[in-house]
Amino acid sequence: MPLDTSAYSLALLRVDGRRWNELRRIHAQIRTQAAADGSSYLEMGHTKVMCVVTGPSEPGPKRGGMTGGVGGGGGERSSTADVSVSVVIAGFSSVDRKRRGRGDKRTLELQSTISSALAASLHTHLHPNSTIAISLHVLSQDGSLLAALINAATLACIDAGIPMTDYVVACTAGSTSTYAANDEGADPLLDMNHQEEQELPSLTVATLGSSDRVAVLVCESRVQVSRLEGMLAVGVDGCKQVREILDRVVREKGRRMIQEGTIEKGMSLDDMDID
Amino acid sequence: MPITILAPKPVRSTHSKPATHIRNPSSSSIDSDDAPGGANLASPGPGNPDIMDFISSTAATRRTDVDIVTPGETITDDPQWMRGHGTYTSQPTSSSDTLPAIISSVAGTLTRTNKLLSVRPLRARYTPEVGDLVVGRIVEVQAKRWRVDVGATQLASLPLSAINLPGGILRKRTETDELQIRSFFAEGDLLVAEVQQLYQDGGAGLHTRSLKYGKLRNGVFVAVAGMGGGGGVVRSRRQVWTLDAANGGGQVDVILGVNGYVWISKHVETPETANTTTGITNLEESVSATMYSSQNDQIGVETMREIARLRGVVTALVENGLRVDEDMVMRGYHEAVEMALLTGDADDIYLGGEKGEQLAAALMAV
Amino acid sequence: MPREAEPSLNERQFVLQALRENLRLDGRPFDKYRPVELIFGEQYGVVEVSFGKTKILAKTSAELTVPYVDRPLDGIFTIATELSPMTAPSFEVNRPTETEVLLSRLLEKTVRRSGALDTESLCLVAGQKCWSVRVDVHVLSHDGDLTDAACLAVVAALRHFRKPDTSIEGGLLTVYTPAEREPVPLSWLHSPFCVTWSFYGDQGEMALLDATLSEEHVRVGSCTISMNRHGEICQIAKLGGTPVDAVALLQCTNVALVKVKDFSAFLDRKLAEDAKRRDKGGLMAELSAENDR
Amino acid sequence: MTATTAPEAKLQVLPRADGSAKFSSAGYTVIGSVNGPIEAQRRDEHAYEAHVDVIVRPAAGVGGTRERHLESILQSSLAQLILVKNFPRHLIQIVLQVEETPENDYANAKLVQASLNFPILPALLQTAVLALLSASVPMRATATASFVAVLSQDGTNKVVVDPPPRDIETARSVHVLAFTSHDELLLAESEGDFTVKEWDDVYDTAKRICCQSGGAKTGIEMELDDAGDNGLDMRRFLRSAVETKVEADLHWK
Amino acid sequence: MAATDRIIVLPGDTIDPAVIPTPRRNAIRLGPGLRHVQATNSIVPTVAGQLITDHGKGSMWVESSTGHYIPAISDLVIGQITRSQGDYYLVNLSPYTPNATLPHLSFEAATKKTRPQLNPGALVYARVTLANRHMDPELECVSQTTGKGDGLGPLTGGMVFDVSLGMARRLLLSKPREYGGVAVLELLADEGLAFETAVGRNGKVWVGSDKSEANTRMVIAVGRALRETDERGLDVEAQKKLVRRIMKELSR
Repeated sequence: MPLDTSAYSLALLRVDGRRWNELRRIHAQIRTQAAADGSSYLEMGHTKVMCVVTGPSEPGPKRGGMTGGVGGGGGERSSTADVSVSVVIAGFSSVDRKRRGRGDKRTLELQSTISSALAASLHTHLHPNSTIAISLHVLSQDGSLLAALINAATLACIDAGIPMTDYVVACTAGSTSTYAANDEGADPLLDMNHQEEQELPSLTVATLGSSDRVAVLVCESRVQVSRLEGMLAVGVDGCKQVREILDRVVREKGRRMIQEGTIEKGMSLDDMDID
Repeated sequence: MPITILAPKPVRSTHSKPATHIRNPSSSSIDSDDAPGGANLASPGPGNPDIMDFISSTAATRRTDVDIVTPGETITDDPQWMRGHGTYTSQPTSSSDTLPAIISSVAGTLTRTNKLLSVRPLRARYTPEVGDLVVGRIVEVQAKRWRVDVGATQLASLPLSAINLPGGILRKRTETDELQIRSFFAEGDLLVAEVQQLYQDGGAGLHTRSLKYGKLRNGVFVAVAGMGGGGGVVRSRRQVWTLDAANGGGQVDVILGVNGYVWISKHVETPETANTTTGITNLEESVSATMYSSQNDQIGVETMREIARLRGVVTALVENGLRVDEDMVMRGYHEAVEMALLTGDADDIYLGGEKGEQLAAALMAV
Repeated sequence: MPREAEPSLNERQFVLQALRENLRLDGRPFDKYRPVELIFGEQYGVVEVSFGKTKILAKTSAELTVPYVDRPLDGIFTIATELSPMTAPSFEVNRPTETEVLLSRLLEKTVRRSGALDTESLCLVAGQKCWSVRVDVHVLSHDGDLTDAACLAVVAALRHFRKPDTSIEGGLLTVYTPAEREPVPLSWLHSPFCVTWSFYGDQGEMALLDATLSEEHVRVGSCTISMNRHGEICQIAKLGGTPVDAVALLQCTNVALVKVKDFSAFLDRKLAEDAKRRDKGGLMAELSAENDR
Repeated sequence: MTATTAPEAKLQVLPRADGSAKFSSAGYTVIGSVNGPIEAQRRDEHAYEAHVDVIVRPAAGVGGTRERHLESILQSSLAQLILVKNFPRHLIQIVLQVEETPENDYANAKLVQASLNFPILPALLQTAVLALLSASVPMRATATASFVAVLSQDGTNKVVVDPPPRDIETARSVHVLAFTSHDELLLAESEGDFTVKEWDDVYDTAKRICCQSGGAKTGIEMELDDAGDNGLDMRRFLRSAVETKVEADLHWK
Repeated sequence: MAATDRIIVLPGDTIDPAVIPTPRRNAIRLGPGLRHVQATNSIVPTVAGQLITDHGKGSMWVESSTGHYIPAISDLVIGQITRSQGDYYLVNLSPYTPNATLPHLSFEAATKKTRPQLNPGALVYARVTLANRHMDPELECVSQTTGKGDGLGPLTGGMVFDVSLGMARRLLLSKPREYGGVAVLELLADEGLAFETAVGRNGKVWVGSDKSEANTRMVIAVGRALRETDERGLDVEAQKKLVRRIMKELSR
């Protein structure tokens, strides 16, 4: 099969005109749903997802079925909040318009991954006996789906005011080498689109804030082990960039809320350092 | 172990790859935070120039905007401060930072009480405090208490012992009361109550042992954001007041629950206000008759209209990011009445969309 | 629903304390597997693998069927992992738990998506007839590290399996019974193995291989790395959990490669032993040549 | 594989189950686990007796109606043996995993719909009984089972025990009979075309296999003077399998 | 003991009347694994195991060492607190079984104010006071008569190891070495190791130690010694060898 991406070696430009270390355009908003506790909308290139967070709240007497929750809920009172994630992939989000049922294992795996990744950063111990329900909707897919979902979920949790250690930010990285070719000269690539994901080895990395600590590492393609280090390094660096971008979105929203007088202005430490 | 990621080796040796020259030499080490090569972004697409504006200004430093702190941001590593809500201290386990720093765990504004630093989130669920006036909804009836949704992270509880029983404040609680617990409050009932105590796990205990509190009827419920942060209802001097509605609407009560739940209802003369001279026994008897009734009184069309208008004012305030307190609601209400008069139709109570923005703009201008 | 027993506070604290002192309850070093046993069944394609008290049975089967419409040139290959109450009473029939879904996805990615089995070779007549190869994974006893044990069992069962021989002459497909012609092995391309690390500590700074069930209960995260002995990563899955330093993850991968080579050599040896045992009349000479691949 | 292999059994093969057994006979290998008495789910809870849950899982493919049918037969038989009244509101869960079934070298069986029906029933029952013994679940008695077919050969009908799979397909009728250790008929399932006389023959044959030791003696080990040239004596087999296990467990006594 | 002395019974076997003890004064006491069938007035085993008769005490039972733990009155057990409900702790004794109840005040010198506050997951050493097929078991951590704990109560620190029911029974015999053939604990103590144990009839052994130094290693060693003795069915001689090996490993 001839690879479209094979043209890379000629101009060092990728199919969509990016260089090896370029992210696609990230557009993000928080507070998109007035009625929700927290919400966000995020685009990474043409991958578009939205997220609504409900909670932390205590479920009423009727305990519904939980999906992808960490920690056994059951009827027992738990000492930490449950993070339950549901991912709905719209049929129109991809070209093949494949419908995914409720029991689709790939979706269940996504849910479980997002739940477990966020639960490690969220301060769930502050909200015993409660549930944080994260509901994600995929509107359009063009690669880096898991990364977009994690980023959107993080933003929505911040919007909901749920305490967390740091942002959980994610992006993808790939390599221009195919698994068969053990060529030393392959370049790592940042932020894979759908076409690149189909043809080249890639992985999804999520880090805790701008640290080098990896919360999620998912690689689903065959690749030489020697490529991993480069891909991981590019991915971790990409996460740092994503964090900057998301952080700006949050700050901008906060600044606007202060301007509008919705919330009171805070103080700076400089004012305090006097004593 | 120092936490550093090895930069990918120069991905292609310069000899084998003539095209390398297009790369900034400094960008070959992509792990450095400030390397311009690390921050390359795709050219902005169409639309959303405002977002793109600040994205492209990547070089802007974070520390300059002191207004907002975000999760993971170090507030200070000065040991003189103590950490409050919305912050955590870094574990000094990792060798890199030996000083335990205070780090924000939410996005919000920094506040300080003496040596205590806390971050008020931009928005969060209501966090109860003792003395708060709240509006709540019964979600579960247990043997000796009700579980009440007050918009907090956990359900509040209202013990049977913390309500006024029909037949007098001094009456003793009996087992019969336990058996007919549903005759006081059943699932779905709305009530106004005060936070009496906070439990260890953060849940609130309520009471309604005052004639001000109790079951709600004759009105409409609105849920907006409450005192967790981020607009909506704020704690103020007065959460409950009665106003004379325009257009012959009679008197209307407004209850702004600190938790962001709002109740707007027709004002009903309670014996307390109607006849203050009545003896205490008399009063109690008349209270018991209506106290736990779930039946609405007759409400005139004019009153209903004005209640709806007030509701519109509250939602318009929230939609446009304005505070909800007595002053804002009253000014908003008068503004809305006047806006309706201008259009020549006093019955026009719709305050959504553009009209809401218009209202907000008028309020902001004053 | 019967609840899975949670470890007591004493156990949690003790296991963690021991790990901090570089000790495991069964006295193993952090990077050592429990004794691995692999027994082939009487029939081809049946194998029982045990890692200590974890026991897995895998059975391969094949039947003739029609290829999928969208993939007329490919045979069908499925891996079925259903955890029954035999594994633990908390697993119910027909109600997949998270453990089951993740196990099934990992095997799918490791063995099927990595192209270990040449599915094109399973196709007999394009768009009309193909083999449907199925591996059923039965967890007989669960004492941790299901993934690694199940992966070894699946790969072993597939490599051990023989499907009936076929021939096409003049458009006529003949499937020979075992009595007519010796069954033939599957066309196998590479052997991937899973290596699962479990992480402990606030920063996930301690990493164990082949955690037992009680160790799995107290871990803060895990990472499954699938590779073949040529150093090709087939899949990596660190699905959330406490963040772990990136450099440490790279080290985990390097150790994993060593373990994968061990698994690979171990399986080759077991297959050769089994072939020798079955080789009564020298018929198997050609087949063992296949095994050496 | 030949069908005349002697039965083999091993108890306590699964370290994490309350009781377990692996049993192979006539080309069938079944592994069984027993957990219980444990808490029953609300929907299975019975106020006065334990719920006996039997799950049969095929080696390959998903369980279907055949397995459900086998489960219901086994469930009602085993509930007769277990002292269910001892554990009200509890559950005794028996999972039977088929490991191997005899292969017919002369046909390519449809594996997803493996011919898994009556011929496997004795192996399943025997495994279940052994696993229950291994789990020390209180029982009224033990049970033994056999599979008998009536074959039509050269115009005469012949009663054959555990025939090879090839013959089962051509058999006129097949029967599964199980007896308790009190010589009571516990289970009788028949399929095919047969006369009452034939059934009586089948009954005698099966009874000889299942109850050869005659009336249950005391636990004192029986001498090896059984003249049974048939060799197949399920009751003695069961006893020796269990004795091996008990002796190993109580080596310290 | 010679093999011929063994009477191994299976459920439903007829017991030779000769071996049934005939106490002069009172009725025979039937232990676990036996039942009396009214219809035939006979004693019938219900589980597989070795029939033990004690002519002196007029009792008989079937010794078996496997299966799921079934609570019996006055058994000493190690339970895990599931949660607190009302005035009781709910305690789990074995996996997948209904919780037993343990009153908050059933501890030595416990009053409303001084009672131990136990979190979910904490371990207690307790005695079964009620075991009944129709009711959930009840426990106590204090003797009703003396008001003393006698070693019962919360177990702090240490580690709990799972052993077979038979092993737990052997360890609880009055002289484990002589009657139960298990000497590892004694042997390890003779070697100078200082540790505490609590044996639960429900197949759990808690091993703890006061010494903070190197105690983790030692507790692990004790636990492994117990498990190996149990799983591999070691006799006293083999246990001696095992202890020598473990001591050598520890000194390293």
